[in-house]
Amino acid sequence: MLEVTLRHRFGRAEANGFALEAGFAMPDSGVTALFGPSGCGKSTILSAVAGLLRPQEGRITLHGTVLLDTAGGIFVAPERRRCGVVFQDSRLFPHLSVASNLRYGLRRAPPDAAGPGFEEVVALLGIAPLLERRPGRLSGGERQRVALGRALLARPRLLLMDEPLAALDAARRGEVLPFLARLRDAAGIPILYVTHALDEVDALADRLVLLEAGRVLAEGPVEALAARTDLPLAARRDAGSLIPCAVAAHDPARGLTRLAFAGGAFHVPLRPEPVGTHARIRLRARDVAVATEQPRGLSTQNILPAILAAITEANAAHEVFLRLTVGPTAILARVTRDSVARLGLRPGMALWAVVKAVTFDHAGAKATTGPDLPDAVRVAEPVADGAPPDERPIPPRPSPGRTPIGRLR
Amino acid sequence: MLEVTLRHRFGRAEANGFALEAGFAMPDSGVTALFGPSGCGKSTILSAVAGLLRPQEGRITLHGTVLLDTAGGIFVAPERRRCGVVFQDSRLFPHLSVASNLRYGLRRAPPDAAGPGFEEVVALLGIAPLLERRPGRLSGGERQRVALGRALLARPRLLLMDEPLAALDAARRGEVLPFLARLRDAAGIPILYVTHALDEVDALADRLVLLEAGRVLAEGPVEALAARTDLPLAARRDAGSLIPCAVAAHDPARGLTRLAFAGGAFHVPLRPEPVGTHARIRLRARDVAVATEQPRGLSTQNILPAILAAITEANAAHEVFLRLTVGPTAILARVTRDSVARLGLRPGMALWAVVKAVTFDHAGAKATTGPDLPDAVRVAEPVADGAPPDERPIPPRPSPGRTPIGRLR
Amino acid sequence: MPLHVEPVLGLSAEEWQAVRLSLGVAARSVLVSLIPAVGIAWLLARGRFPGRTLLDALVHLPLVVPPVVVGWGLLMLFGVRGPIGGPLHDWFGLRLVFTTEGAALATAVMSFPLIVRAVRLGLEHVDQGLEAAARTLGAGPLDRFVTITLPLMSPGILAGAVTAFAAGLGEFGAVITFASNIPGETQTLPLAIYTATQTAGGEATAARLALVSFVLAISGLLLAELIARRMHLLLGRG
Amino acid sequence: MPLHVEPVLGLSAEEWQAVRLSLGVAARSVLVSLIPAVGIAWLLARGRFPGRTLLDALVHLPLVVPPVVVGWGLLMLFGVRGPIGGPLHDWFGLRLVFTTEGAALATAVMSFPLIVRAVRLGLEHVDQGLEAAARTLGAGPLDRFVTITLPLMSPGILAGAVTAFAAGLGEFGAVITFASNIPGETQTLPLAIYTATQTAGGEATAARLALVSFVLAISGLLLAELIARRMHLLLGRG
Amino acid sequence: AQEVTVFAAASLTDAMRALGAAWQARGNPAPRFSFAASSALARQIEQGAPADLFMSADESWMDYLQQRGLIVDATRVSPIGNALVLVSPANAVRPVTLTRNTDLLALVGPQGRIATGDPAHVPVGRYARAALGWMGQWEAIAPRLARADNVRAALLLVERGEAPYGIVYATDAAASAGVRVVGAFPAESHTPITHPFALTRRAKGNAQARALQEFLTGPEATQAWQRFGFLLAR
Ligand SMILES: Nc1ncnc2c1ncn2[C@@H]1O[C@H](COP(=O)(O)OP(=O)(O)OP(=O)(O)O)[C@@H](O)[C@H]1O
Ligand SMILES: Nc1ncnc2c1ncn2[C@@H]1O[C@H](COP(=O)(O)OP(=O)(O)OP(=O)(O)O)[C@@H](O)[C@H]1O
Ligand SMILES: [Mg+2]
Ligand SMILES: [Mg+2]
Repeated sequence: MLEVTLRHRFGRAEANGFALEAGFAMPDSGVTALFGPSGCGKSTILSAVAGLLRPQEGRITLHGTVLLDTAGGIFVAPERRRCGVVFQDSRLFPHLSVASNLRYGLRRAPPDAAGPGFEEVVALLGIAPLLERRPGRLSGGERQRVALGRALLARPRLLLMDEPLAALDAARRGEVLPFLARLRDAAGIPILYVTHALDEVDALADRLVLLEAGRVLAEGPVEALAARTDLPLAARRDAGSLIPCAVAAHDPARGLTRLAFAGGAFHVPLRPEPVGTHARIRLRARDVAVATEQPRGLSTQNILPAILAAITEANAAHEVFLRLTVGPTAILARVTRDSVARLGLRPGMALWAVVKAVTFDHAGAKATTGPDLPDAVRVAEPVADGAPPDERPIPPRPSPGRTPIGRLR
Repeated sequence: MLEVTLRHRFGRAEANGFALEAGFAMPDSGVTALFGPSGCGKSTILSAVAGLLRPQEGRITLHGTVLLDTAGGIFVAPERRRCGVVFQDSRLFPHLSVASNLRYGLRRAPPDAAGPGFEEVVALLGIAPLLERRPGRLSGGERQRVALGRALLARPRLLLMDEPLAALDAARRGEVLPFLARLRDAAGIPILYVTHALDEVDALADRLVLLEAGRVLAEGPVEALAARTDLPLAARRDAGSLIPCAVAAHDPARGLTRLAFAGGAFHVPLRPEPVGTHARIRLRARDVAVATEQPRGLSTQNILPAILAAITEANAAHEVFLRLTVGPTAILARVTRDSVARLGLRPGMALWAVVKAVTFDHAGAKATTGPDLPDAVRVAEPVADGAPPDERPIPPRPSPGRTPIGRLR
Repeated sequence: MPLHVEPVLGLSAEEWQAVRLSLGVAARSVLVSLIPAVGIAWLLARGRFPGRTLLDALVHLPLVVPPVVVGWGLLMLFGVRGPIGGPLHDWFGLRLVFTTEGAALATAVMSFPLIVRAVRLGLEHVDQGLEAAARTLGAGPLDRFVTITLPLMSPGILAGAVTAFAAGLGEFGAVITFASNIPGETQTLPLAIYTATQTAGGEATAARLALVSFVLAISGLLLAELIARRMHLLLGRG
Repeated sequence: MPLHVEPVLGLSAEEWQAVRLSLGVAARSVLVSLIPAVGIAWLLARGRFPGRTLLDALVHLPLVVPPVVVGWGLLMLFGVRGPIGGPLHDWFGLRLVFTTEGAALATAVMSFPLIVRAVRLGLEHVDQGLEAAARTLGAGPLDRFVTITLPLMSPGILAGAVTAFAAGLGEFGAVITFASNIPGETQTLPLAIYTATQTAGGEATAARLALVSFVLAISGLLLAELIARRMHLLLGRG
Repeated sequence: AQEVTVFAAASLTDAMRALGAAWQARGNPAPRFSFAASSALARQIEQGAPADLFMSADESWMDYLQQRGLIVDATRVSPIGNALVLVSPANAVRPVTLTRNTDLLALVGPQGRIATGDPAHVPVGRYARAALGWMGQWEAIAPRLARADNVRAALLLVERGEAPYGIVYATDAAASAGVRVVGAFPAESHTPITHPFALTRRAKGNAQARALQEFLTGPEATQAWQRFGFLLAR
């Protein structure tokens, strides 16, 4: 458990300097994302946790150890905090080979600190071919993978990442994101992840700390915050819901994979993950339509019976959010006011949710810290427009203890 | 007309150095995008056109003037080419105020060169409050706007832009993109626009030059290339079709705007553009579903009768593209193979295209160089699921002569 | 009417003269060498010509050869019988040896490597992308140099000028050899200090003058640091 | 058996001795001043303490005071009667004055400002973000300095060492004043040149020796440029 | 045999090198020389320089050491002396007779300068000041002096034609092909120019040093001194 309370001001009080006044806690596992617009203080918080910035007031404890307590005059030097940091600009040591960079923290880690070995990390991040090179000869994506490995090998008790993907273009991002996801699942270290990219939050985060202008706006499981239409998240075109689910079955003949969630199932193009894998899918509100009668002859794979729970305002003048419930699961849909009037939508109505697109989160045997998934996922009714794929039994969910990284591949 | 033929090699031939061998032409108006993955040679081409790189072989002519002809030993110095360049990193002069930066090129432009005045450009780009500041005190988005203005005020015969938005985050991008669009429409100068972001191509480009590894893969109007499934564009999840259209009518009561295109009309949430404005909308293939019978009670606004022209491969194993025709307009849809089988889809079938989402291009009285729009847009049948908004007459399309920038606001 | 200068701050009139002269010589030496230094620094940083390394070496010459030898070489070149000094004297009646100008020249030559080094470093920090941007905006070579390169390299020029000024305040061997030690004309502070140290019992005077020299140099350095900070702010690097 | 050295390249045995001595003295002076220079450069670049500007000024002292005065000051301090030289001599039997070590000390003091400047510049180019990264990886202050800061500032150290070496080859006033002009012990090239100029008809010898001095310094500079290029490659800035 | 270190005024460089070679030719170890300004050498000896024999350009720096008890008083001798001459560049021919009445200022012309050692500390300059004072012209000439760091530097200024006249030792004038002696200052115009030698205190028991000093004052050396233009003490 990391507990952070900070108060810090840059520049003079009278001038319009930046003032940070934030507090939050994060659990001992999973990814907690610090999310907010540019300049809201994310990097400042991260620096304070790492010890690279000494805030004017504050208290930081990690697993019960006090790292900082300005009232008590305690300030643990960064080199003794054992917080691995991945910087936006990777900060690899240019005069050392990739291998030496990786070993830099490892050599300085306490001998009794447990953690993945050199070979394991190299394999996990796919950087074996790079070991002899100098950082100057790496592409941006490779650099960030090495930086990840270096931080991980320092055997930290906490990983801090400051927009590790921000400097990368779309292709490069796509290259690093899966490694990050694997790291999250395999390393078993809590990760504090700073970003202003929503897709990274969706792909990686379990909990979210929403910041604005130096203050914490909201804090909680990603799934819960994603579905809240009162937060600025919803203003973005890609507001939606995140749904924990498990791979229930594969149907290679039809090229489909069935993902079971609490309340039903989705069919998505065939996935490589084995049956039983826990994952998360994202439904963007604008990818969900509703129908008052069961659609027929529609190419859309996923049509789910749902109840219209509420109609809430969207930021756009002529659109609203529909909050639908599919069993215990909430789904957001974004429709025009005109459609609401045209179809006569009212809370309590039974509808069909037409889900055009499903975004699959990076997979892995993930220890979700979000709202709990029932241990045996209830198998939903076959979807409206097709026969269910071959049913296979779903193995029990992996125990909360983390898979050691060595057994990953 | 800019005509470019280049051959250039970095590094030795035997080593795996980069070799550029490209040729293309661009018309005297509108935006031509150079699009391709990182390292494909886009910046190299731009530098050669600007004269900042002297290619080993090549010929470049602009409006008939030879700028470069290695065979003829002609190399016009960059300072005499009158090609304004907007660099990715803005390159504002740090020791000059914003106003002096803006005037730098203006002072050096030939006195008889026509073009927008200082005040006009400042107004167009919304940088009046910044004029006295130094570039060091600008945000990234402000910097790029000033860089745009500076290049424009040099009264260039051609504007070259090298990923002017790449260094900006999503919010900053959104801030600059509309200015770029206005510039394109108002300045009346051809723009060669380098990018690897598809959304910028959609929002701005009229023509596309598709590059890969130093070679031109395809060249043509954006709408034509966007619908071609054989190009790498289609491999990206956001493949789709671009459709020229015009604002046909507004229905404030229902909060809808009707966009007429050749073959039908779309309803989108109310737009600010006046009736008659020509614009372009983007339909992503994954946002289009098909139905074999007319859907009823569906919240989706846009359901168009269409003919299935062809089924082509998508790069994903279990998905295909459906090429639909709505009147003379082609629309792509992306569906699973399973749906094709389930619905028994065959070329020639009459279907309903269910268009869940429409992306509106940045508006403006744009001189499209793409496939020509019929002069009086045929008003399509009312869409299936609602009454048409109040019909208002569509004014004639603005004449091809460009709106002078001074009259813009 | 001869000007009567009272001893101030414990310095005799002659010593004050040496102080003023030193400042004048150091300042002139900087002014004289600044433009050639910028030119040569530009050639060294940007030029790609065969004799570049040789030129680099030549610039360093005064640093590696004893100052007395430099003074001696200057005398050979700029003396009234020298290949440069001869024509200057015969045609223009110009004379450098024994004059304040000569002292400034000797000082300038001695501090030239220092100033070139600093200016070159400043130039190497100028982003060539900005010059390319100026080109695309229609600025020709000279225009671009004056409006972009020069202002951007000004911190380097300032650093060079200050170092050269400080070093110029202390220049001794070349000046005494080339310009001799003439009170009121070429007897700068270091020469006065030297004279004092060579006199039995002159230690106190020497120490006092050395302190003056030190204070002057330090004031120069401090002033430069102030200016540099402002410049950096102006250049948006603050 | 006394070593018999043939005149080579037109240089007498004594002149060769001066060449060897000069190289030795310049090299030693660099070795001696390198560590303090790095320390002081670090303090000046990174330190935030009240006397910083004064320290900066003190470092520049040898630049602004004539070399002879520096030599004279050293003589007063390090002479066998001086406050430092006395105890050194009485307790440890160490004597710096009139020895090769003394010549190296005088040279080191003179070139100290040059080396500090270059090292400081090198240090200012070290990205402090990398040091912060090393901290988060568990490296304490000394560890981080040795494994990160020092290698990254090495181009600056090299530049400083080379400039100091070149300047050391030419150091005259401080050496002759502090260490005297003893062939084989303290008569470095510049002193030999001086002695030649004190001899009737010694101009040719002086010129020859000056040329030798020049060639040596240039070789040093060239070598340094080569090393610097390699270093930059190693540091991934190539 | 013990090694002998000789600290000698720079103006003795030529002669002492020749004498050192002669001394070596007699089977003695070569003496070590350090040539520099007498002032610098005297201060170095004061700071414990390993000098055995000090040969000063004038008496004052020898006095300086003697007052501090740094030389063996009994060994102080002044066997050789020098004359003060007026020199001109070699191409100038007009000889000058230097008397109390000679108008040096007119001779030098409105722009010209007289090069000599700095009267403040260089011995030759001090003698020049005395001589000019004797001629009653010190006040007039003083601003027109080009004050050099040592005799050779003054000579160089004349050789190069920078100064039309110079006041130097006869020995230096004789050794230079670039100047011509145009006049000699009368002996009474200044105190006698003598170059004193003495053993330093640290050389007290150094037989070799004593032998060298005896050699330098002996008959064989006398010839050499004369050859280099030095006057012999009466
Ligand atoms: N050293 C500093 N001195 C003064 N102001 C600072 C300093 N560091 C940061 N700030 C200011 O504090 C605010 C928060 O900065 P911070 O870097 O934490 O933002 P961020 O949320 O990480 O933004 P981004 O997403 O752009 O990285 C900004 O307004 C910034 O200008
Ligand atoms: N000066 C140079 N020397 C050697 N190779 C170069 C040089 N400039 C560019 N290249 C190489 O040429 C290729 C094309 O570079 P270019 O900058 O034109 O790519 P780009 O398409 O603009 O890429 P990006 O989208 O990353 O800007 C790359 O492989 C690059 O490494
Ligand atoms: Mg940040
Ligand atoms: Mg590029």
